[in-house]
Amino acid sequence: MFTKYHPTKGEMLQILSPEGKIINTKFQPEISTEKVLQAYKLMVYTRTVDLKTVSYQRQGRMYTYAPNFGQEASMIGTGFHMNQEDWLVPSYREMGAFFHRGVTPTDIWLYWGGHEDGAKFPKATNTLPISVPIASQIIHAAGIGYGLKLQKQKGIVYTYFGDGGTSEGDFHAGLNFASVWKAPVIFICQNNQYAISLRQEKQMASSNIAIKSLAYGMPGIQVDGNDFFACYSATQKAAQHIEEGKGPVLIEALTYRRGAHTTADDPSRYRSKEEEKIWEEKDPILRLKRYLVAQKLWSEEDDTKLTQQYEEEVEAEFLEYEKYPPYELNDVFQYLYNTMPDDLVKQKQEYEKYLAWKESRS
Amino acid sequence: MFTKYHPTKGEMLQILSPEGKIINTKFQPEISTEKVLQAYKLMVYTRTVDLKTVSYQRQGRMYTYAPNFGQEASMIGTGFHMNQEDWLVPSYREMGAFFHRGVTPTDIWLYWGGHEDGAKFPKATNTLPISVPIASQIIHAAGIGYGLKLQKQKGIVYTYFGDGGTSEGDFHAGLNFASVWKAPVIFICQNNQYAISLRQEKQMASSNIAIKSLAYGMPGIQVDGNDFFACYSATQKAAQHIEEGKGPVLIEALTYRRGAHTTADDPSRYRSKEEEKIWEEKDPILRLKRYLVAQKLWSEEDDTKLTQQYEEEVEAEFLEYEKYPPYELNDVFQYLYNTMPDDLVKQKQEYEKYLAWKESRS
Amino acid sequence: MTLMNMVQSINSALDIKLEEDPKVLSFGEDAGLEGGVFRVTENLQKKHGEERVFDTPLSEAGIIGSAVGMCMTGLRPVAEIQFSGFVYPAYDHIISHAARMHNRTRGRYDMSMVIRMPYGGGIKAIEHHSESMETLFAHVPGLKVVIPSTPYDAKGLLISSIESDDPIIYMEPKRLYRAMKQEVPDGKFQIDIGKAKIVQEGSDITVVSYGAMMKEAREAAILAQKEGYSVELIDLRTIYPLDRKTVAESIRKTGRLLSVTEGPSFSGIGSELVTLANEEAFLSLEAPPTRLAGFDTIVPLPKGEHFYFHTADRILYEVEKLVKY
Amino acid sequence: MTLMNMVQSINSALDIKLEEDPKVLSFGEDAGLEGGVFRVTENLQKKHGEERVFDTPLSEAGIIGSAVGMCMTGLRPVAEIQFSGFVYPAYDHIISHAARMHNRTRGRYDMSMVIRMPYGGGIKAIEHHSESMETLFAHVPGLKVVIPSTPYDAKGLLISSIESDDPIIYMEPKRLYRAMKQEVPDGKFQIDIGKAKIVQEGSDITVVSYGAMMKEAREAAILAQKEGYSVELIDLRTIYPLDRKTVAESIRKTGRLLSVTEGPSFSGIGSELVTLANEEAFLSLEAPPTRLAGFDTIVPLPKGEHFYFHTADRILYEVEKLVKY
Ligand SMILES: Cc1ncc(C[n+]2csc(CCOP(=O)(O)OP(=O)(O)O)c2C)c(N)n1
Ligand SMILES: Cc1ncc(C[n+]2csc(CCOP(=O)(O)OP(=O)(O)O)c2C)c(N)n1
Ligand SMILES: [Mg+2]
Ligand SMILES: [Mg+2]
Repeated sequence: MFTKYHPTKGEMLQILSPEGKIINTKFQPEISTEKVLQAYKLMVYTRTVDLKTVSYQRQGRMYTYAPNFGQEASMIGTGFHMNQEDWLVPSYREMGAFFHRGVTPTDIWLYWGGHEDGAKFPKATNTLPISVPIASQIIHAAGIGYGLKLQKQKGIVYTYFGDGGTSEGDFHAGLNFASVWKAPVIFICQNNQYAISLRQEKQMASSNIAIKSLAYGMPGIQVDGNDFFACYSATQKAAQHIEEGKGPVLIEALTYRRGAHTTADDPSRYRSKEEEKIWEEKDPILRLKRYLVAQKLWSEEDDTKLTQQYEEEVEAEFLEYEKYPPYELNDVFQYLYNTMPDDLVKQKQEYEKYLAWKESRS
Repeated sequence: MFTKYHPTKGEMLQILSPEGKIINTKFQPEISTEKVLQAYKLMVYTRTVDLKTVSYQRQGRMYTYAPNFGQEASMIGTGFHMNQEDWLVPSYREMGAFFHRGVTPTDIWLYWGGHEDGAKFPKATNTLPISVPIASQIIHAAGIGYGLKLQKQKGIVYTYFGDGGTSEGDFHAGLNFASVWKAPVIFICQNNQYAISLRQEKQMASSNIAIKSLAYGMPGIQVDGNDFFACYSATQKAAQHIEEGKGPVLIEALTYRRGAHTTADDPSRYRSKEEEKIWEEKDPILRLKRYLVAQKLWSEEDDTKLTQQYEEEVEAEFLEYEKYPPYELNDVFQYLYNTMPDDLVKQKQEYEKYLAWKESRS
Repeated sequence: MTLMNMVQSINSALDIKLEEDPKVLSFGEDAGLEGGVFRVTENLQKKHGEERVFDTPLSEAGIIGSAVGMCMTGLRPVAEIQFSGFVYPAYDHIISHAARMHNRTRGRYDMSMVIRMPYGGGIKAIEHHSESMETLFAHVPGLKVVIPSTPYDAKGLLISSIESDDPIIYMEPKRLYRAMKQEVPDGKFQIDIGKAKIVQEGSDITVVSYGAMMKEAREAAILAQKEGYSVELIDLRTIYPLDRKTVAESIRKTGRLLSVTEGPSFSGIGSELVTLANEEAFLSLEAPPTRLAGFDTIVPLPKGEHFYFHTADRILYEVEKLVKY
Repeated sequence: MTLMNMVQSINSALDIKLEEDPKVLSFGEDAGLEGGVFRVTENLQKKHGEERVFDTPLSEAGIIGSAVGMCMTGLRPVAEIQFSGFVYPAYDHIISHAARMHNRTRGRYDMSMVIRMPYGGGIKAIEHHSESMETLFAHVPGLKVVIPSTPYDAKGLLISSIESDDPIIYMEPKRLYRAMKQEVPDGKFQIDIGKAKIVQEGSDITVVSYGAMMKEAREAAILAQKEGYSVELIDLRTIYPLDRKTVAESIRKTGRLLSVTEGPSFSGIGSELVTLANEEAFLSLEAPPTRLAGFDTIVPLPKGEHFYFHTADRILYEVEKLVKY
């Protein structure tokens, strides 16, 4: 696959057409029908949580949030391949991959709702928190890969970043270190074609992102990021490559962020309605649904039911989330070091004294 | 040339064989015989200054110094193409390119002799000082390129770095910015195969360095860095490419540092005598001399005379350099800002008071 | 004169300098077409062209490193870092080159750049969007650090910064971007870099602050007055070089110093101000010169951020302690 | 006990921890095969293997960023930065991740790393090889900063650092690497992080220093004694968290403070120490607590460096001024 779709050729791996037809049987992934259905459900679930979170934000029940609407195949098609022992090293736009690992909507809301507890992930292992400084997580992934390899632990590191992220020096250092170390890392670029307002052409002069793999002597492949099968298939091949001891792989999943960069962003400033329309047609969930329905594995009716079920579940969970215990002064201090230094103890005490004074005056 | 020697093919441009024969007429550069002789002389001059500086260092008349013995074709073959209006953005191992621009041995000695005046370059324009933080100058080059383009000034930026330098994030950002801007920059990697003690294979997993150009959609080419003609020819082509408005080019000049990394380094810790021997045979000056002698443009006798002349000149200049006026307290303060802030005025005065006190006690 | 908020007054300063001097450029991530995530550079691209007002690829090292190169060709880049929390990939270029090139080349190259960045907290943002780390620049020889606290000052200081031949770190208190409006001249005017401003005269205590904390400090001064404490309030405006003279004179007069700063306490600007008090006014001190600084912790996420940022009453509390000392 | 210089004692600490704990790694540029440009890690690769003691590609961001990842897999990386002047490409990873990951994940991941780097001047090196910028780490919440001044302390402190679950910036005064030898235990021992050491008791003035300046401070204490001034000399050893108690008690006793630090003055550790004196010993002060810090300039190249670094007689001069105040 990596030869056939060598990035110098400029050909993108696509398996499922926007109409939901398999157009490339040769590279169909090995995946059971049951799993495909699971993945589809996860895509729908992710979208439900995403859209609801945007609406909670609009209602003032959530701070600024970064939606992922439209990128479900890209993150779930790749992330669904993760096993228990694997590692997820995300950026901030991989909610579907988070869910696959056991992160809950409550975790997500805690984070975007402004609470550090949203990075605790009590139900997920080997899952890093959201990484805000663009591309920095890519090097962490290389280090985790080294750690796994050195300690002969099973597991592959899945790390995510955007098209914009490829411009940072950290992208370069991360891929270089991992390639020199032959570390078990799959580098996944969710190329949604924009870094906030900046289009890919102004971000880089390379013909595609996959080709950047050549700088590190690793395979690279561009896949249709709205095609669940293409994403899954390339990831599967990448994992095989790694298991054969051949080192890391770069996957570029070409997709589109259908929503805003964050709820504070206004995409109409930098892209057209026409363009948005084109990508609506290529929607990843619609596409996989067409396939499933055509295969008689799913029906519109199932879909309506599922969506409704998820909406209710999510709604209920959100109400629960909103009862989360309030933030305490101690939460500011207690986790910075393993043992709180005297300076911090004192700063906290000073603050408490002030609170007492304030109390005494009111 | 950039197609024929496309870095994915793994073929290196060589024009002059180690025996001094032209083996590739197709890509011979356009350069007059006179200029070749000039370049040869500059190579010999550079080596003379280099070897003498190492010996001054051994005599305790110079601090730690980074020799460039063996890299004369790589830096002069590329740098000799610079015109008056061009810019030199060096690392620290491009003495020959410095000389081509009018930098003097005295400037060089001032610098390595521990005086900031060694970056003043009174006789050279558009020439940046030595850059110590590896690869950082690469981004400066991109910025200068943007400045020239924006202001419609003539000139091409020649920036240099080592094989180790390609690992820094700055390499990545510099090439990316320049490629997006189509800035007039030639990126020249003097690949001497070592970063201090680290061999290229442990520095990167890519098959060569030129191939990294693909990540930026710019042409890249690997040339024999000990072959003056190959270096000059690729640079000429790169300059043409830029003049046609097609943006930057990456040149990898494969060479060998025959001396130590710096006078503080002991290469026997990380490389073998045999390897050094192999590269002695491939010496760039020897090679060009063989060619010139075969062409009857030069003789061994000329060579002996020239070397002796240079040795005397350099010796005389060094004695002159050693009379350079002493460093003054004011030199610490005066150039930090355009106008000295009160804080610095006061710090200087305090120091002077202390000096007076010290004086008064002795 | 127009009523402007700080976003508008900064935009106006940039507009004027772009208009007046073809050497001036303005660029950064999303700073061109989009006009910046805070809209500070809105309309500037339309007006001054894509070559002078532009978006860069996503690399802070690229932004500042290339600004260093641009300066060498005689340009005067004004580079925007989207949030001060993302300046660190560029930190090497700031500290190793922007701050040093003039000294290194014995004055041959001016680093005539301004690095603009929104800083500080209070806008309920996610991690890395709320820090106040001016000390990391003020401690570095070769830089100047400017922080305005009002729309008026923001404009005058930015114009001076752009005209400065030395590199300026210009930090914008994002919390104040739209927090207040003020009459600001439409045309060009300057405020000297390195000059503090006595915002209010007083006799009991000198309160020194800058940036977003000035707003709280002003309120605190009013509260203090009600309590009968006369506060002399100084807005530093420039952090480095510090206007020692103005601050020292005030402390010598009041005998008391409270510095109010937002960022971490340890070795922060507050400790520099306390040192100043000792160096220049030791014999006048009637109470320990004191700093009120941020906790030496990470700025909490929005749910906890109210614990971190000083309020007017916290300042009052400290003032009262010192006056009663 | 063996007579060791600091290079040897650091090497010994690394050797012991590599031997004892398979989770410990040591790596950096030229830090494997070559044993580091200062030979601090000499022979460790031979002894502990290429997988645990190794050379990295030339990227400081890569070194520290990957150390962050390694910690998450339970390893205890000891990363070497070749010179502290080259740490800045890694600064983002230090400040944004190493310092924050534990807090960010509410204790889920320990950043059990040590970042070793030679720092400071006095070895006649080219630019960027002589700086003393510990403030840039000490000011950052989430880090601890350790700086030894003797071979003995270097070993004990490094062992403690490697065993610390918090990230440690361990700065090695390169000027002292081979400047003196001392009897150092061959086996394992520890010195607590966060504890200063009273090197010499005295009654007239408290001199606080650390790292390379301790050597000058020791000499100055002897000179001072000859002049009849009794110096209490404190070696901080840990910069953050600062041992306020030890320093404060001393100042309360002597009534005078002189801090002696190498790096830039503005908002440096010296100003923190002056602040400490005010906060904890105001009423005992008999002279202004004073800092002797580096100029706020670039460290001059070798021909001028003697102007920059404090000497014992400069310290004596300051001591005399304060005692006679
Ligand atoms: C180092 C750094 N610089 C700037 C930012 C501000 N920022 C947040 S998201 C973003 C764009 C990222 O684009 P991309 O990598 O394509 O990811 P996407 O948001 O499209 O998923 C920017 C510039 C940041 N978070 N970190
Ligand atoms: C950012 C940075 N890190 C580390 C160093 C220390 N250092 C000086 S030269 C060097 C190796 C450079 O190798 P290469 O780029 O191949 O250039 P060469 O010396 O071989 O010409 C290193 C690591 C430095 N100067 N700057
Ligand atoms: Mg994107
Ligand atoms: Mg090299």
